[in-house]
Amino acid sequence: MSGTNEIPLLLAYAAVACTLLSGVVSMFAVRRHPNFLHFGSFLFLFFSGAASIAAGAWALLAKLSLTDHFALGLPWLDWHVRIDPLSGFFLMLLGTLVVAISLYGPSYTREFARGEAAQPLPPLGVFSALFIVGMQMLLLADDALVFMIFWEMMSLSGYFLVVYQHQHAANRHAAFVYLLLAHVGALVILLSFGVLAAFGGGLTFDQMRAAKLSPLWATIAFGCAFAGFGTKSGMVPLHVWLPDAHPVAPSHISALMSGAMIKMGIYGMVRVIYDLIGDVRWEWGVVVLCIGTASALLGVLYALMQHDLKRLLAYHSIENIGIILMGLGLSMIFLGSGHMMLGTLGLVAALYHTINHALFKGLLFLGAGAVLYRTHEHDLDRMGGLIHRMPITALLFLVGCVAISALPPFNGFVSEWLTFQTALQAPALENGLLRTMIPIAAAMLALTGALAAACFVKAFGIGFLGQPRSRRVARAREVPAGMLGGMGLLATLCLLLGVFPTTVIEAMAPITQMLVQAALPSAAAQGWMWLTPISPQVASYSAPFVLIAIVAVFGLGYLILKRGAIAPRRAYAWDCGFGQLTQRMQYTSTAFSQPIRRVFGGVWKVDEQIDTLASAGPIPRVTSLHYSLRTQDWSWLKCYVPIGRLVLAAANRIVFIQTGNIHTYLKFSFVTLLVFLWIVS
Amino acid sequence: MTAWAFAAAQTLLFIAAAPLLGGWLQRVKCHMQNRAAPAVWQPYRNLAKLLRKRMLLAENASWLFRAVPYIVFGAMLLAAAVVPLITVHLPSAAIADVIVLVGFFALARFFTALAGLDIGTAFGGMGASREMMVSALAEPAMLMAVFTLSMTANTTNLSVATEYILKSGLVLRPSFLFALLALAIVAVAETSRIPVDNPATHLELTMLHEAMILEYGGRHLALIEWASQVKLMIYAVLIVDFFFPWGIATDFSALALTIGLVAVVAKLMLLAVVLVVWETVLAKMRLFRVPQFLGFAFMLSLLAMLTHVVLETGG
Amino acid sequence: MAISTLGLYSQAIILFAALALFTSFMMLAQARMMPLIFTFAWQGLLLAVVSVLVAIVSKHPHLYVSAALTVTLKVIVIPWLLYRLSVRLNMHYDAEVIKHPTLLLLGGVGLVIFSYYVAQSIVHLSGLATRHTIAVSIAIELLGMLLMSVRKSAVAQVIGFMSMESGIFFAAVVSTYGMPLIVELGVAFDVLVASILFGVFFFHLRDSFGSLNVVRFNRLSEAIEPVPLPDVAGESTLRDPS
Amino acid sequence: MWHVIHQIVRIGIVTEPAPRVTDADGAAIERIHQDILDILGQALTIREVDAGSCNGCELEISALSNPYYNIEGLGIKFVASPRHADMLLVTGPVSRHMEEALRRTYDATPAPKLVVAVGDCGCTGGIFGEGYATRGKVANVIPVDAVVPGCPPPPLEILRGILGAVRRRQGHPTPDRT
Repeated sequence: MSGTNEIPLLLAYAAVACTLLSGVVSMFAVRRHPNFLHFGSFLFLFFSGAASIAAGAWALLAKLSLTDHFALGLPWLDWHVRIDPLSGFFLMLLGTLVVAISLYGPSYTREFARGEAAQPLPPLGVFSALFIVGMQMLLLADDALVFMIFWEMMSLSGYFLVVYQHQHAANRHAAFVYLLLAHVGALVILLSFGVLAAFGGGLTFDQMRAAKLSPLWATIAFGCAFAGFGTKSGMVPLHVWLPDAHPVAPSHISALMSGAMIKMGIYGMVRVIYDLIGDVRWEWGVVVLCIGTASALLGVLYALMQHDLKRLLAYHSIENIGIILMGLGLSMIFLGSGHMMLGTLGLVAALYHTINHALFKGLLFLGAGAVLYRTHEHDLDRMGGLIHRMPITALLFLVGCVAISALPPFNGFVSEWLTFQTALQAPALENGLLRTMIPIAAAMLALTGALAAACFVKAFGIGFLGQPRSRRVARAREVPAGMLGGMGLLATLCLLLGVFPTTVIEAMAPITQMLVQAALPSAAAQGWMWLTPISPQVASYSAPFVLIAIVAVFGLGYLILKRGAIAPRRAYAWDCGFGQLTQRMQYTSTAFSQPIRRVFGGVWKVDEQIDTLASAGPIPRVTSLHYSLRTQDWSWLKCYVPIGRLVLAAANRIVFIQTGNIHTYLKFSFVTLLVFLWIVS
Repeated sequence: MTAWAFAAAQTLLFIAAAPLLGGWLQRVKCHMQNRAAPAVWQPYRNLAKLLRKRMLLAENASWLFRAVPYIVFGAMLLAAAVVPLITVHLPSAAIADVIVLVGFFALARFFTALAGLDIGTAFGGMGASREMMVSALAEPAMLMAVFTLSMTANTTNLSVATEYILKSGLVLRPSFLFALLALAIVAVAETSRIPVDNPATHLELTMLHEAMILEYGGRHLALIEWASQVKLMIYAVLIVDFFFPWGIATDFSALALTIGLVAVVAKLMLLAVVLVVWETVLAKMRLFRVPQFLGFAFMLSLLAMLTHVVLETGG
Repeated sequence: MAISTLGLYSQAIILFAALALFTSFMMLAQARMMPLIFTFAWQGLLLAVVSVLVAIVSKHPHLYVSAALTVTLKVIVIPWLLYRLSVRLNMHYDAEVIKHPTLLLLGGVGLVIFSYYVAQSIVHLSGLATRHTIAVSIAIELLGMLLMSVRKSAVAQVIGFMSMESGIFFAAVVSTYGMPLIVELGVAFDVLVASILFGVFFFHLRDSFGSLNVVRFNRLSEAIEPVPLPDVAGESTLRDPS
Repeated sequence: MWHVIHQIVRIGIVTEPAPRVTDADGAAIERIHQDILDILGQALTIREVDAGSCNGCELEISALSNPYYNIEGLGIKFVASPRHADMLLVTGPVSRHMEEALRRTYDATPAPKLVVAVGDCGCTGGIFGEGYATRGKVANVIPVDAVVPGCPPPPLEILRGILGAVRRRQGHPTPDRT
């Protein structure tokens, strides 16, 4: 190790070390010294995050690709470590979120130190640290062994974080499903690595890159990798764990999970498909595109039916993963049919949306956590009016909503716009069927965007506007500065990434250079203000201009109209003269999404029942009216329940071998032994 | 620089002329109802009056409620800046392409809906919920239709696309026919006109757009109404630009500009007459017929895209 | 070869072909009897126009004859027969309940894509400038079949059948400048006879079932017990689906 | 469709010219138009409040917006929310049930605002007068700028009343009362 080139790697090690230290420190955070967690642990996390940002940025911008190896583990196979632009990019993403939660956490975790939600603190700190270490190390991994070890570490510590508030049975069940699917996914990933390793003759990524795969085996490797990493990133129909697991974890952990953990799946896909397997086939792209579209659409439709804020956000993670996959799929289709530039565009769109989603979903989960912290309410139908009680949180949450609804000039819009632009280049393809299908996928993306906007009008409008629907919400206060800082950081980044897309895309050039040996030369052809992904003639978008114009209109309108105007008078809300409106008269989230529920009827399993109690007597009067609505995700009932039944049936078939008699078992092992000996002989 | 000056001037003209289109629409509609019409500049009088009225806010109106009219107007202003009205290849068209244009509409709608929910009245929530439903169904159809056009012209830049269509002269493109129908339906739905919504209704229960702005008054209302007139004009100009671009100026010479101005005025007046006839012969739909209506629009735009790929590119 | 490079006549052929396809979709979405019949007549007219145009482009005079045939049969005679039938059977104000109209239309779009996919393999066999309309003709056929398979009332079935025939005729016109005249004459008269026979059948159906709702035909089956229908959609009134 | 359009074309514009009962009235109406133009930027918006009327007045008021009287042609229109309104058109002997509603409606209307009481009930309490169920004339509840007597008053009278209120406002604009 020598020379300044090694610095990114050293920084990355420092980041890992800091994370571990934060874990160690938080071990002392027993009931009497909570500050070990609140300050020590999160302080180290801050350093860790900063260090990984620095490492990632350095590796990305300096186009470095450094390797290193330790003689750990088994004697004949070292641990290989590598940092290159791709892992650097994801390290930055992870680091940003870690910094945000390190600002947010100290206040937020006080909730667990005492009060109604009190929990033992050390596990939280330790498992958070392990969780983050897992992610950092799997990004640095340069062989399948290290990758899988830390992938498992991430999954397992994730399990303990999900089940942290284990008093509720729901959380335990959620954690179980999470663990189950995480392991199924890990298994499939292992298969994929197995195929690659078999052809490459070794576990290190370099050998895998060198592997020459026949199209069949390449497709098998792709299928396993896609399924495995897809499980982790929660694509339909492997998403069932996600909406249960993410909401029940502590909010800053939910932010990490939705923001960073599921992105590790994306990282794995890009790493294995683009980097390790190499030559991409367009048929794969079609598969990815179809599943991406399905995930996006179903994700947002399921999200619309939720009234638990964090659950709603979790479903939106599925939607956004879908959008990312659409970008990846388009990129694969174009690369597979030899359009390098368009393939690069798709990849850039996908990666851009990856970091965007990390930012605004982190922000939104932290916002939901802030609401939870003050009101202990996670049901939208019991919130309302928070904009008056928590104005800054409301503003920051609004930024997140606007960004995730893909509205200009925020970041979500840029990446969706890039995806649209990629899809619009479909005429470049030879295959007529693809030329017809891709625009339809684009239309589905449009539908997704519009529905997402509807969903976040619901989330913000019901949650933060109107009148408070419960006493605890009416008494809410603004959250401490630290939490605001954490959210503010992410909100600012949401705006910056929305306003300066050209800079971001140019910064991404090393990644595409490394993966597909191509970049977007014309992205900033007209200067930093004009984003022109393909060519200025074809499409252009000037986010800075949009921002300036809106601000200008705001200022001018304010000056012209407000100048000399009498201060507005406050009066009752117009209630048709009925008398004071109560909070019960407002639209609830269920009511808000009713029209959409009716339009897209078949998508959910809806059971809706209205129980009316009528008083006896000559003229029966309705004395009580109870409305209950339950919408369920078909995929659970249609995919998983049958599988479960199948497994049970199979188990019942072979139950006879379980006699409970020790001798039988001994006989079994004896026979097994004999069989094996016979095989090896 | 002169180009930018022209762009600014055209934008201002656009904003200033929008109420006039509303007035003309009103006039034609009155005549279709066999009644004497108010002056064509009646909308300006309404705006002037509203600007002069004293503001009145609900007790629990938040800062968002007061900010929304400006945001909505700003979004519409930007949208107006990128649509070629009397001349093509303006520099301002590079600010945003047609997808961003849809984004501006979405932005305005998003905040209007939030404003509807802010006061916490039932009508506001109702309007917001319905508006978001309708727009969610209209947006894919709209984008699909414009995708067809932009695939034909291989650009999403409005000015360039208009110029391409202008250059290629009269080509009998079935895709354009279907796209026109789809876009017309979407425009009717998005500008909240019959049969999707009735701009003149007083019945809160039948409102879509109006229900969200029941709480607004004074200059806020003025801004919002003006913005919606601009939106109507933008849709009208889009249809005119894409399907009948003939006459629009291609350089900044005085003659060309005059011709462009006359042409666009004539076309818009004609379009308004068509719209009024349409509104006169149709009745407002039940809310839950609207999805089928928009589904039909989506089908049309799909058909447009397919005919483009199948018949026109010779794939 | 892009459309802008074609001559005006070829462009017109393509345009009218697309319109004919659109009329098929209209029939799919049209719940009422009278408009259904009129839409069918419009489709016939469009096909006639297309064949005239093809005749002009390709100088095949016999196509004028087939165009005239189309006009007389598909635009005048058959619609008139169906109209009179439905008036006599007093069902001309009937409207069916179409379940999930939007899904049905999107299914139709899927069929168009499919027929495009199918046609891709055969277009290169034909050297005509308008050969890509073969996909459209296949689509018209498939849509006619879809119409027959989703509709309940017998009139809609007949119209579906007829529009399938139109699709075949159309395919012949755009791919090989029409079939030999004698074949077309034969087909035309078959169609005519068929429509008359349908007319006769309608009366018998109505007499024996009391309705033209083909769902009622399950009574004919000896295997299953005829179930009292949940919805009598075939002859239901103007109730709308939502 | 064609039928409808044909009918429209056949009928043509039916709006009657400004009513000429006598020269004075006619002149008045003309002048009043001028006043509307001057005061409220020639665009008056009205919110109609039925404070317990028998709906006789409502029938006449709704007649105002038909093509014959065509109040819309004068730039006046009825709106859905008092927030959008400049004038309240109140009918009926204010019943106790509607009293609060009337107050709230008045409160919800931004200044400058006018109130016109329509019908004998609105002006005087009519045959109901003030009783346990009614508060009598509208002026007992909210300040009234103009009254239109009659049971029910014909549309032209109502029109005159509306315009009269606007004219009276011109001289000495009373400040916002709330």
